Amino acid sequence: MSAVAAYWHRLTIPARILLVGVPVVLVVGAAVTVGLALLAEPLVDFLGANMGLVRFVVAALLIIVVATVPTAFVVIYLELKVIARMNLRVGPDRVGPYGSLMSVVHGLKVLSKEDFTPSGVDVPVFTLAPVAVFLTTVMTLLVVPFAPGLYGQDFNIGLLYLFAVGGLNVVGLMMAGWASYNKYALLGTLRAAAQSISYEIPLTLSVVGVIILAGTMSLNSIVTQQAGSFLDWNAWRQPLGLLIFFIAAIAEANRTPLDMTEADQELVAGFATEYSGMRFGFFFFAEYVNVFVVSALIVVLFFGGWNAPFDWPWPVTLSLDPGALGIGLVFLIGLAPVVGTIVLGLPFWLLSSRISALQALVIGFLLFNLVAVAAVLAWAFISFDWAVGLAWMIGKTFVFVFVFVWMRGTLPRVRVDQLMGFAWKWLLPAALLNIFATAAAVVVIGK
Amino acid sequence: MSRVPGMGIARGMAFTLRRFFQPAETVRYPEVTPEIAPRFRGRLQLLYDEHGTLKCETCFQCAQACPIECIDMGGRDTKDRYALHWGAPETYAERREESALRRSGREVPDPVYERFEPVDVAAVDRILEAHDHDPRRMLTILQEVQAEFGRLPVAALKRISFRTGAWYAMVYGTATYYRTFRFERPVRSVAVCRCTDCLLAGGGRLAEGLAGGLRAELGRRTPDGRIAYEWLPTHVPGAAAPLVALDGEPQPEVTVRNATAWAQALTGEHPALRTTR
Amino acid sequence: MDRALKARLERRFGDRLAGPVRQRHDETEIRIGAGDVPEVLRALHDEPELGFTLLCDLCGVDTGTVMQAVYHLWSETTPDWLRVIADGLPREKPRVPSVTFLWKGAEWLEREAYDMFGIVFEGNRDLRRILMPDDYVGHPLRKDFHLPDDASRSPGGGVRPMESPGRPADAAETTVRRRATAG
Amino acid sequence: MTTPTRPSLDDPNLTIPVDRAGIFEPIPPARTERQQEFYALRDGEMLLNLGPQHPATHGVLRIVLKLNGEQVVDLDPVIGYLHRGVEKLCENADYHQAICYTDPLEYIASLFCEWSPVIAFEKLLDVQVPRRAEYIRVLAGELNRIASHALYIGFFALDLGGITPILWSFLERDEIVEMLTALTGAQLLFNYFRIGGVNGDLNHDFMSRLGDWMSRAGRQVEAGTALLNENEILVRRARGIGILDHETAFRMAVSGPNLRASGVPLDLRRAHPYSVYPELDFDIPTRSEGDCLARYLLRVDEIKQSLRIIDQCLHQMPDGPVMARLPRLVRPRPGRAYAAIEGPRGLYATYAISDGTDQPFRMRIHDPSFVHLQLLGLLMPGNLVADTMAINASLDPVMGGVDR
Repeated sequence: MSAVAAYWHRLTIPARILLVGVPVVLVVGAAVTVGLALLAEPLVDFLGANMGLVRFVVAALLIIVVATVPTAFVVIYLELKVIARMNLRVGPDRVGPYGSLMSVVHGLKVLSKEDFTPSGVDVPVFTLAPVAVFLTTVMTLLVVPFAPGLYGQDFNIGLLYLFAVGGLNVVGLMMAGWASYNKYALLGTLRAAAQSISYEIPLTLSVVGVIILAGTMSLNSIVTQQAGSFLDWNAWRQPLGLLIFFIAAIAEANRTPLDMTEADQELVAGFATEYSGMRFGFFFFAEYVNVFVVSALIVVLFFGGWNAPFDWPWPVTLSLDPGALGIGLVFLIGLAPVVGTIVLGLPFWLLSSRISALQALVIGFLLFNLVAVAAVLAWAFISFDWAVGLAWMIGKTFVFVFVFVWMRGTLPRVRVDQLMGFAWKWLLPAALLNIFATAAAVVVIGK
Repeated sequence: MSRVPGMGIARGMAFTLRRFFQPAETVRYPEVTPEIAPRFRGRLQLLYDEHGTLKCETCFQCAQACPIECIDMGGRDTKDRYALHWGAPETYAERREESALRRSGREVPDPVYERFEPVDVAAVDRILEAHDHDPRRMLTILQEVQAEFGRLPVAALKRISFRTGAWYAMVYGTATYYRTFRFERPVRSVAVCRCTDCLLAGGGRLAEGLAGGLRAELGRRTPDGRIAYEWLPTHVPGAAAPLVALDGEPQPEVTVRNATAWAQALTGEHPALRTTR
Repeated sequence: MDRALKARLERRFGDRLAGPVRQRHDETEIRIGAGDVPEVLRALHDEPELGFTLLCDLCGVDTGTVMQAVYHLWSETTPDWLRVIADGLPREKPRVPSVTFLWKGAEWLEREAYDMFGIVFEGNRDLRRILMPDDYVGHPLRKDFHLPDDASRSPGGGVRPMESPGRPADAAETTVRRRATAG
Repeated sequence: MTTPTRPSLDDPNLTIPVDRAGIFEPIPPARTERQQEFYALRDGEMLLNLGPQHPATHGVLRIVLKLNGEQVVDLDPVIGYLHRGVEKLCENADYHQAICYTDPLEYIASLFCEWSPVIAFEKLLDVQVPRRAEYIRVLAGELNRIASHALYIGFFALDLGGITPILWSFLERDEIVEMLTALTGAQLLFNYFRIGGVNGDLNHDFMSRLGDWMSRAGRQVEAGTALLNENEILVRRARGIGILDHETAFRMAVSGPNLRASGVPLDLRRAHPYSVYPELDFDIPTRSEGDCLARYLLRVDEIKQSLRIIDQCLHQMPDGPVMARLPRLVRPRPGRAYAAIEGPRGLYATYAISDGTDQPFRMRIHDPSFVHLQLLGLLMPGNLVADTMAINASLDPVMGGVDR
């Protein structure tokens, strides 16, 4: 025994890990394989039985991995660049073309920074707070329909779910502010709580008009009801609702001029004062993803979601059935690259004496790839409505993201009491007025 | 504020949007260097003369004139005898731990008397007392110190600057400015004549005696390097043979017999210069 | 130089003045005892023919022999600056009444004078250090304050008399003697 | 008077209570009654350390706020973090070097920090400054005033949350600083005013830059004000906040724009003319409200007046020498001199005592920011934390000048 202990102590840490880990992995792997082999059939049946759950989980994973981080990167870069241009600065222009990789580098920096935990904080809460904030923000993305058939889940209470999860956001903020044992954080948290409570109400009420018109809370069907030209959008039927929703959305996303929670001139960084490293990065990401979500919501509710602003001639019935080609398909797939390469490369070889045949072929091959990709994309764009929808949706959303950044670049910050007063004295009555007006109109005019 | 609520905000937004499309005023520094006014005083530079040697002779006059003591220099002194420093102690490795000691409040061994060849500062203090530690009488103080030691030991200069409160650069600048001050010990020359009649008169044995007394070969220096033992180029006209010259002065009293004793007496001169450890 | 102001001051404060009213360039200077500060300054501030409403500066001075509290006043009745010197405060335990009852803004200026010279302004309800840290020992601007200084202690830089470290025996005396002529 | 002793962290007697560790340093033992009443917390009140490292305190200012919720009950500014003992240093430098020491006192308007000591030394020496030098001083000084006010406007907006105007005002300031570099030879601490004149005459480089700038002077600042003055958010935040009436202003020994914003047309350039200002024609803008907005708008008006003064200087600039004849080492007769000038922040004053040596025996430097910072304790209580920023920014303190 002592010999074993002595041997164990002579091992390096990696060696110990391997020594223990490899057998464990083998055993567990074997067990899993056997288990799957035994349970395969019922498992498949179960998954097949409730596809919605599968779709939900997959969509969640996809959104977290694929959607949020790149989106946040793009929004951050947009903010850096746009505000810089409004300040007559250049903004980031060193990393990548036009500094487009700046936010990526920011992310790396944040990752590589020390994850510091100050003395006196409530460690578990302090650690969980960024996760809570980030997750609640990401969860809101699940029900946002980006294109026909391209959404995480289509609840029939989608809007309700949105506001519920979005409201959970403030819980994370409160955890952060309370746990970090710092007065700035505390003040920022209390502001955040008060603000989100005050602005949830006009936010929700301003949408009631839309719900009345649509007769449903499912975002998907709200969008589909706005199909047609841009005259069919809710923005025309609900201008007041749009205004209220926009203002309340600014407050919900904690953006200037209503960013009370981290008013960096007053409370140093608000609830995030004590955070550093990737924990701060989570707050950062959450904020910008939030901006994206809110803009997407504005688009979905008032600007027709993925619908094109004018009657787009689609779906084009492009009767292109690969199966019809039969054996020709094989030839096509087999010969197209060769022929395309030669055909596209030939002119270079003929026109320039300095280009050898090999170089010409390489150029031709590259060009062919470009052409092929372009062709496939065009085909998809014309024949798959989701591609068009996605393009329109993203485009509209980023218009509103730009508006948010634009406001941040322009406006000073309002004071807390003014903020509250505005919410309760102006937005709330206006929202109620909007509801009554809409209801009356529906009753009088009818659908 | 305009009457329409939100009008100012809208106007401001329009304004920033216009700015958004204006060209940026940024100067991309490494690629584009802004032209700096010819009057700009900001650049510190060391000038080289036409032979490519540094013009700065480390006299510290600039450093002491700098009101905010931002000039911070170190180097060899003009005759390349020892290293000089001007500036914050932290700048120089050999003084870092010293200032660290001082900041920690402990007793600091003052390096002034250790780095250079030590002399007995009592003599310096006596002179300073006589002059009331007045830096404005620096010239006379230095003259008296030189009269005392036959030269200006660096340790003495440090002591003077430490006691009078004059910057070391002032003291050192004054000392290097006047030709009468010297930092080395005076090298005295003991010369024997090698002309025929001196040799006939026993110059050879005289030379050996001197060599024994000075503990130096002919043409070499004494071990402490203060006396050069050489031969006269020409016989001093009218001097008796064999001829020994001290600093070119014929020494008729030196004979073959007392040569060694005289040389030994010569080597032991200037008691003040004897190092006191 | 405003002769009329001189006449006015002499007529008004003839008995209180410790020394003649001096005038040079655009400055008029009167010296009073520390005890007279409240009355004189109140009169200067309140009486319409004087009307020195603006306190331009308040500072302490250490002449090497005595301490002074110096007030500079501005009035629209005269083109001159008025300098009121509360003279002859003892170097140890200098005390002078505060003028915060006239100019509340003098509070910090008095705090600074206390911080730098140790002049105690009676009646200033917040008299503590302002520029120096709370636990600091000594009053830096006094003439007998010696500042330990690394650079000056180092072999490269000499030691100026005002800043002798463990102080050579004669530095302070020579300093004060050489400068005691002023003030 | 011995060497100072500071407590060191490895001192066993130095203990920081655990319950306060990480929030704020232990409450100091009360030395005065004022401190006692300040640090006695009623329930519902808490102390908040604003600074020394805080984005919105200009420089290293620490304000201990006593808050009730978000409302400021009382506050205790703690200054001295930037204290360099300039007065002591000046006593150990000769007269020319003393000017360099006063230079970095206020790094935003350095020329005004040089101006008052220079005038004081000239009084001590009975030097007559050439008129051309005086005009050049006024010209450079007004340029520097514009630069300072431009920065003020930007920072005022910044502390209220608007992040754009500050960069525009920096554009304006940058051009002026480039000009002054061409004239004085330094970017920030122009050590330009000398006893008996100025260091160097106007040169072509400066004049060309100035002429180029005068054509579009104040463009960026006007842009910023166009963005701000009409903005409801800013106006609502600044109007009626931190009101200072003129009796209180006099009692607080306030001077400069903060005084004029309270309706007192007191400008030393008129009230106590010191240079060639009597020969120049300009107005003294005043505002009656005395709140943050008034203080902000007053600066905007002063920029216009400064432009007028610059224009007149360029037209009336006489020819002649720019330095009086003086020995290298000046030894004024024993005496006292006081000189005060009107700077962008108020009254900069120097009280110099000469003892006949080549070093000033005592050199007192009065900086307006130091006096104005007291107003915080007067104006802030009752306002919200957000307003502390507005008030602090509108008073425009420069900590370099406050701490000296």
